[in-house]
Amino acid sequence: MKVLLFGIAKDIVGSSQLQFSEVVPKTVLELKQLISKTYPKFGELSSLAVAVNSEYAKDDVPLNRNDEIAIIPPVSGG
Amino acid sequence: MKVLLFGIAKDIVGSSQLQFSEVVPKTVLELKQLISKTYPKFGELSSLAVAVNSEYAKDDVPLNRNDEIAIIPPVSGG
Amino acid sequence: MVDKKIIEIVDVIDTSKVFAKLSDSQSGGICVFVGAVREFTKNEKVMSLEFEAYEQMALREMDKIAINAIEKWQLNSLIIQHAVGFKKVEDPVVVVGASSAHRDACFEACRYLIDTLKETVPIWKKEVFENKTVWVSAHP
Amino acid sequence: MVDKKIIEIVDVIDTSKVFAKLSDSQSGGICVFVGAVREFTKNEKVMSLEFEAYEQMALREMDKIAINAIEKWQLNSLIIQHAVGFKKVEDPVVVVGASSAHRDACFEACRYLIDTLKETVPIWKKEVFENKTVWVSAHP
Repeated sequence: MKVLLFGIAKDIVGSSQLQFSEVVPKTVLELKQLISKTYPKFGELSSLAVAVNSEYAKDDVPLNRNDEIAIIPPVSGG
Repeated sequence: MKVLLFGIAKDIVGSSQLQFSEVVPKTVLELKQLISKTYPKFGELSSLAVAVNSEYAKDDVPLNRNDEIAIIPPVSGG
Repeated sequence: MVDKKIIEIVDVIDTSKVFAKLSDSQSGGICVFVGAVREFTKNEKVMSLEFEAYEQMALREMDKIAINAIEKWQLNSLIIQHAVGFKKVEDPVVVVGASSAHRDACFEACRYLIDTLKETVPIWKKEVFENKTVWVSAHP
Repeated sequence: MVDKKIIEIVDVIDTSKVFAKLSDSQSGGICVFVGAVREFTKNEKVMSLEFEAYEQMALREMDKIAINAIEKWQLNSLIIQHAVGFKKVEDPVVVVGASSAHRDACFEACRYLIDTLKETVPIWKKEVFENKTVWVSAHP
């Protein structure tokens, strides 16, 4: 499972995407928990959202291997 | 005494200025009364203001021969 | 504060330069309103509009509005331009705009500029329809 | 309704064309907001800003905002443009604008467009100072 990273998320991980092969999160919540455990700096952010197929996804949304999944740190456009 | 006319005031009088030589209004109020008497159509307007030296002038403002006096019908810029 | 102020009555408004004129290093926000000629007024087709200004007084009134707005909202740059003469459908007839550090100020100022201009600046608009002409707002 | 909609993520914003793009025969008012790079943030001198977008999703979110605004305010034309990449002081980074029959609608819509864009569109801004870089709003 591939997860796209942007902004400060990219800086925290040091890469523009994450690859999950062994432990694969099944929901948005599991993904958030997994990355926050692996990279504690995610816990310091003002907010953390996840997008599934280019839409903001709530914690209970299931993740599938073919979904386009992205970590959305606090946005700051404009 | 010369009075500048704009917009509908110009159309009512049929000229871009009025000249008072015999009966000369001494205040803004007198000017308003005089033109409304001579041209009753001024009485039909939504409002009628007078400017003296490019400033809106209240009814009690005195008029002098050398002032630049103008009739200001309802404005509609923008 | 940069305090750049443009107050003009012109024959033709050029909207392409407005943002360049209001841009400065201290402003994070620029808000501009353009008023233009609409094709229909109360379902009647407008052929053209004619604007007439008491120019000297109009510039003074525009300047008063500008000074008030710059002070109230701490604006960096400001523009008020009004066109005179015959204007056809889609032509811009008025431009008001302001730049400020943050966006609240320029939005509020821009709204104040156009609202107050319409109330106090001695400029008159005649609507030319197919069979008649009407001085706007002249009658109740 | 004319219903012309421009939604774009671009490398460089050209503010000179904005009013021409939003002009149409049904609109008496056009309101546009431009966000630009300010020289100072909390008294610190900004060298440049870097904008990054999750482009596909950002365009979708911008489109949602546009559709909501067009419906709510009966807009005729609408533009939302955001720049990406490095921007220097005074460069425009975002343009939102709307045209409508009367001015209330375009002012309110324009404000909604920029406020909502800043809340929901996945675009990120990094401030580059002389000695550090900061992802804006990332931390409480």
